[in-house]
Amino acid sequence: MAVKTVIEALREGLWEEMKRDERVIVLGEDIGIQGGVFRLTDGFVQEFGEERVIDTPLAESLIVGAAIGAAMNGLKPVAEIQFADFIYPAVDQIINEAAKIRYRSTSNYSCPIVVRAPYGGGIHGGLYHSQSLEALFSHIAGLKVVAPSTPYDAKGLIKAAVRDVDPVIFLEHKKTYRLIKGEVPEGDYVVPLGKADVKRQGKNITVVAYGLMLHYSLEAAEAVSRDGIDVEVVDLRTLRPLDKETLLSSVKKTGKVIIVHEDSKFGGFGAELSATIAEEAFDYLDGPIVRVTAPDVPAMPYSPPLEDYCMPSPEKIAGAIRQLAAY
Amino acid sequence: MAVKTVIEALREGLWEEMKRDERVIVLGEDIGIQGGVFRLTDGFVQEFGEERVIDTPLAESLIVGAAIGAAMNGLKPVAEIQFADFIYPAVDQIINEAAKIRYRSTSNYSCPIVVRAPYGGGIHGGLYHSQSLEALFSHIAGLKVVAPSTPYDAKGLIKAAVRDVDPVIFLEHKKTYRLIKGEVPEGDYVVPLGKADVKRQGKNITVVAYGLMLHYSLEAAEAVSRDGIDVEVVDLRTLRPLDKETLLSSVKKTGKVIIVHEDSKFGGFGAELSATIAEEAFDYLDGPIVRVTAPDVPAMPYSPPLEDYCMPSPEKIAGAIRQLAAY
Amino acid sequence: MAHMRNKAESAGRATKVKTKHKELGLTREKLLDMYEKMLLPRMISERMWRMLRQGKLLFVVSSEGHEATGVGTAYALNMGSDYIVHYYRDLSVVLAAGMTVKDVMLQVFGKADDPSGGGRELPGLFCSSKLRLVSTSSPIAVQLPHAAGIALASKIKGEKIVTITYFGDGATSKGDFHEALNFAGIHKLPVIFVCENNKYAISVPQSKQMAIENVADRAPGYGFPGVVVDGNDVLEVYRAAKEAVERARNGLGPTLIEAKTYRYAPHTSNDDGVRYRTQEEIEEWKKKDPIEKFKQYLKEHGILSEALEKEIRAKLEQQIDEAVDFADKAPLPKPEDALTHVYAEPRR
Amino acid sequence: MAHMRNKAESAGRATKVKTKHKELGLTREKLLDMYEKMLLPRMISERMWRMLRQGKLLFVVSSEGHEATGVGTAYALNMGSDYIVHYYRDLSVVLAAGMTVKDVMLQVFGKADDPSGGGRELPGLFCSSKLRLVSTSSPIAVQLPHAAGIALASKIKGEKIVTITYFGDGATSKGDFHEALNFAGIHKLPVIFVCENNKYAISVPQSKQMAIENVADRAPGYGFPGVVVDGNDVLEVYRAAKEAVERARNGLGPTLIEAKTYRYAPHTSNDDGVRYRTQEEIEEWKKKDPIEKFKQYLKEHGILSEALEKEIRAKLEQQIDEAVDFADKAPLPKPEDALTHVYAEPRR
Ligand SMILES: Cc1ncc(C[n+]2csc(CCOP(=O)(O)OP(=O)(O)O)c2C)c(N)n1
Ligand SMILES: Cc1ncc(C[n+]2csc(CCOP(=O)(O)OP(=O)(O)O)c2C)c(N)n1
Ligand SMILES: [Mg+2]
Ligand SMILES: [Mg+2]
Repeated sequence: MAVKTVIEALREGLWEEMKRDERVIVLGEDIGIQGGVFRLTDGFVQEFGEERVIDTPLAESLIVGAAIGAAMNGLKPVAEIQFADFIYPAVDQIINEAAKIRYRSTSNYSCPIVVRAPYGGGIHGGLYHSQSLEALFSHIAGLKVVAPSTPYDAKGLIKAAVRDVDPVIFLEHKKTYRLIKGEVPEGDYVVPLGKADVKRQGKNITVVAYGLMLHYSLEAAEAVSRDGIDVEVVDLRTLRPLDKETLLSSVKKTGKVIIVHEDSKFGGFGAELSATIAEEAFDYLDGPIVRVTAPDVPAMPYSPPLEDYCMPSPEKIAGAIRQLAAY
Repeated sequence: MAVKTVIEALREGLWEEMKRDERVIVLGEDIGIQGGVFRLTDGFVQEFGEERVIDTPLAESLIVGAAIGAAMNGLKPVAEIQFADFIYPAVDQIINEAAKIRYRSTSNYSCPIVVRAPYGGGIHGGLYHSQSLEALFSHIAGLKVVAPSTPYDAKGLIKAAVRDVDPVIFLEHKKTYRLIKGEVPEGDYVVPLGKADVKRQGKNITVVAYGLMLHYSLEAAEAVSRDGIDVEVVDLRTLRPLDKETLLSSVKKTGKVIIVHEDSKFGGFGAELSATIAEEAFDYLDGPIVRVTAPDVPAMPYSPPLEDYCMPSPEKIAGAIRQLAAY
Repeated sequence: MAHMRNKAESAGRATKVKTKHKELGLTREKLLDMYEKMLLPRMISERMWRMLRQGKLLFVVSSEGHEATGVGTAYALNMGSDYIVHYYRDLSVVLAAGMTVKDVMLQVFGKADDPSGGGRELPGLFCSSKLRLVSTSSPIAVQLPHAAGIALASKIKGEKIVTITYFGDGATSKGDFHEALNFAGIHKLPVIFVCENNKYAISVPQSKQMAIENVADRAPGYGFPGVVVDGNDVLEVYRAAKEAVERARNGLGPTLIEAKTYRYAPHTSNDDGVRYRTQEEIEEWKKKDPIEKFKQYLKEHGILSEALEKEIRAKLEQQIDEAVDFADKAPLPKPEDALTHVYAEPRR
Repeated sequence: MAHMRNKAESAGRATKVKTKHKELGLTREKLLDMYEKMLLPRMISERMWRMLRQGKLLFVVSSEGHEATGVGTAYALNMGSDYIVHYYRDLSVVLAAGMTVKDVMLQVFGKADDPSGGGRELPGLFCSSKLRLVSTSSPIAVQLPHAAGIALASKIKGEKIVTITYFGDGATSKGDFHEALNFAGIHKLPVIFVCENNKYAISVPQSKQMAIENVADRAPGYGFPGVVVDGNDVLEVYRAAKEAVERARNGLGPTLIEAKTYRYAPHTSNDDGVRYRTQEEIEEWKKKDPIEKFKQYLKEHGILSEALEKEIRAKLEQQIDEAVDFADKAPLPKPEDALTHVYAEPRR
């Protein structure tokens, strides 16, 4: 198997889906001749033409709104938001429209769109090129929310998202794009939505993560294993619908859990994970449910010392693991 | 003291603030001659004139964006979003701008706006006139989020919000507007932001709520008291910054907690309450942290049986209390 | 220029009034059908207000005054293949598109068998995949990007299908209006934007919504024509819509049609509608009632008689009676039905 | 009409070229000051690219090509009392507004003493309450409603203060552009909208952004004038801005100024800038370099000599050297400073 980066895997998955199904179109800012600011759609317009690879005006609400319309008329649009930080103007279209079309019409219409958005920090992007937005979307019934961490999952999940018949918010951690490499099979395979994956088996403590933080958590697990702490690392992969079974059975096994995300803490996605566990696995818990997250500031600042302070790191995760293990 | 409704109390508070400080302006759809679709600003344009009571075009992003600009130029704008469901087009202005102006400019500029939004269901409003949006905003550092439940608090909190030097999202449960009555002092007083209030003392179980659900929780507490269950009811009043002290000390006292809100469950505001408790009061817990909420559907449907099914009720809350008490 | 047709030209046409429908290719049958489809929503609206007062309905949004705008545009379409994206003021469009009175009544009563969505949406928002009547919602202007996207898909698929979308004057202030028209202009999409300008967004008059006289004047900024039309004259509306549909179907791109009209009733049953408009203004507009105007035309041309008018009214009255009776007796949704259709049901 | 000044008129003006600055009331000192303020951002930008290659900077966004647009508009303002709402392409505006080179360098280096925000924002986004340079951000077009709101407040307070805001061609596609201009038109706000049309939104050419030739043609749809101006001719920009500022200050409402210009460098240091523009196009525009053009004018009028030019450059070079040195040595923020300024600090 070839070793690929996350962005290569995503590009390959999306390319194959466009080959497979001519109803798939992509639209967004700079995705044509520029190939996207991250080059994920490099070569797409040359292969699939300007009708299926649409450079839109700078208008996020329109990008998603037009995708919704095209989806109601039988296409399978994959909309790119250049940075997740710029998705807010489209949240009305995503939350009030895409998420509710099937529900309000009792399936007279459905809205099979994918909205891809590069998110996350640690890349000197400052306040407006580093944000994590999974809490916002994973709260919304009617949406599915995906956040892959490895190249293998990235390719399989983007294919599953394109084939899904409901709206999917597909969050790609931009720092993983070129940093994370892994084996990716040639050709077609799918990683189903709604299934978490235990990326490391362990029996003392469960660490739950996704995206870049999955890799930092694995590093931390490795570090503390030298102290004899045996950590299980659960990669959620899909945040909504949540794979409660995998999550809860890991927690029930270890009795201790640390939730890691890069977004700020208060009301972040980790809150729901914690609440689910506190409600459904309370009797199995041997300690508080701990969250390792960014501090509660409006966004991640640009200057490196400030950015570093905000980003959870393998060291911070390892510290939390050691502390909880000693509880 | 005069007995007033929630909407009368809010109107009085806002009126007094406009009298007190001529920098206060109000802007929004239909707030002038119409006095607002709920009549909260009835008579305002006659008293304060069209310069300070501005009927805007139908454009939520502009309403908040212009308020931000006016605030940066020394005014104290109170923006009305006609229904909270229609605030999504303004979330970019609220989250990316209002919440971050002080932070990104290290207080070169600040953004003292109030955004008022009637929210909540149970009024046959259907999918787009019933939504609860506190989860979205309370996640955002830089914002304050307020949700009063009684006329007394409503007047005192709106005054505190107007006087605050940072952006405040002020969520008014529209069903409480005319349903809930209570004593409201004449003249000036303030209920400080960031302080919860124990609305009923009890020792067996803590119920945490806000808005309309506070009243349903009090009803439920009354009902179960006949079964000998002594319930403490905490009214959060401000959701961000959260009064952790009041919350945690109640939980530490009772050892059992039920969180009630009208919004759907997964990733709702209750998740953060649960997570805070699971992290900071774990050792005091005698049972799972239970949430009573709407089911995980995109929004509350119109037809009465469907709406009733979605709304938490005193009966459902009482049921949950009995079950947890028996744990 | 913004206006394809100015006042002088319309006045010119008025002299040709006798041959107008022939010039437009409309037969006697078609004209009577149009008349019926204008009368029906008016009569349904009146019935709904009555039922509201009787406590049989919880909420009413009605379309009295907008009938010529709705019917004149809808009749320019190929029904069942063209896409219709309406808003809550469009009962006449919805009926013209083929919704039955029963379907309408099931919707406004919020009954289980409401084909638009099982009682989930507020009364006044309809949909049918069969009729290509697109699912729409309460938030203003969100449907405009959808219409552009539907038209984009038709263009990509190479189908000669047109999309029409409706909205009020209030909607023109929103970002989505701008973004949708701009996109449609760039790609010369087969889409028609119909602004039903009734001078108010609830209570806010046009002068507080925009600094210009005609919404249509914005079309040149998007690179396609804008037309102002008397929204109370069904034949003039039809003429403008037909031209726009032809342009769209022939790949010449979008048109913005601004139909000047008036809503007679309050905004909804939650509005008393008295603070922001004078009684005189309402009376002034009642003199221009689109149904009266069309009736006059039909009588002048010997197409409608008093007797026929009576007959039509009686027929519609009966249809409404039956539909109300049917919908009234139909079952409400089961509470736990609230949980369905969040996602596609898993295949079995 | 959209254009206050068409090509024929500008051509006509060209014959009066000798007296242009006098006609505009600009003294020799002022002209040299303007020239310096155009040269300075150019030289700073060049230095930033060099520092990027040396690994001294992490990110660069620069304004080469936009200097006439920035300086021509900014010099029409009352500095220190009028409000300036810029975007990232406006280093020339920011310097004209009174930011020092040191302040700029502290910002782009992300240092603790960066007066714009202690290193929090990406390089290129400045602010100063003292200079009335408003805090702005990366998302496109969000600042337009702010500018309208600032102008609204000035109007309400009865102050004769003008607000100017800047944005690119890309920004005109966004809803916030539409909503802000519409609102400004309704209330005749004292605000000037300056579109720096450099033909591209990153890689997306104007033809994929709008179906029209001139952004300024949208202004009539908002009820106020739109002006197209050669954005590389600082005196023509100044003329248009002065007229707009006067209009605004006298209560006559907004103006939309479209300055046609070009960015010479890639979008930012994350863009290679080669896929979407031809080398010929870039060269063509380099012939119209706004600094060269102004230099020519100043030389023709005996205001600038080679010797003076050299002197100015040397002075600026030294300023930049000193500022870079200063900023380079300045301390970075302390990590935990990230926690401050989320809310107002409690009064002590
Ligand atoms: C985004 C949004 N904001 C506010 C509302 C509340 N609202 C409902 S209808 C309406 C006025 C709409 O006016 P217009 O577009 O002219 O349509 P009309 O009702 O006059 O036909 C308003 C403000 C809404 N539905 N959506
Ligand atoms: C809302 C939003 N969407 C996307 C981006 C990413 N982005 C940054 S600059 C830019 C192009 C802006 O073009 P234009 O307005 O013409 O300004 P220019 O850079 O050409 O001066 C884009 C798409 C953004 N910053 N904000
Ligand atoms: Mg209207
Ligand atoms: Mg540009």
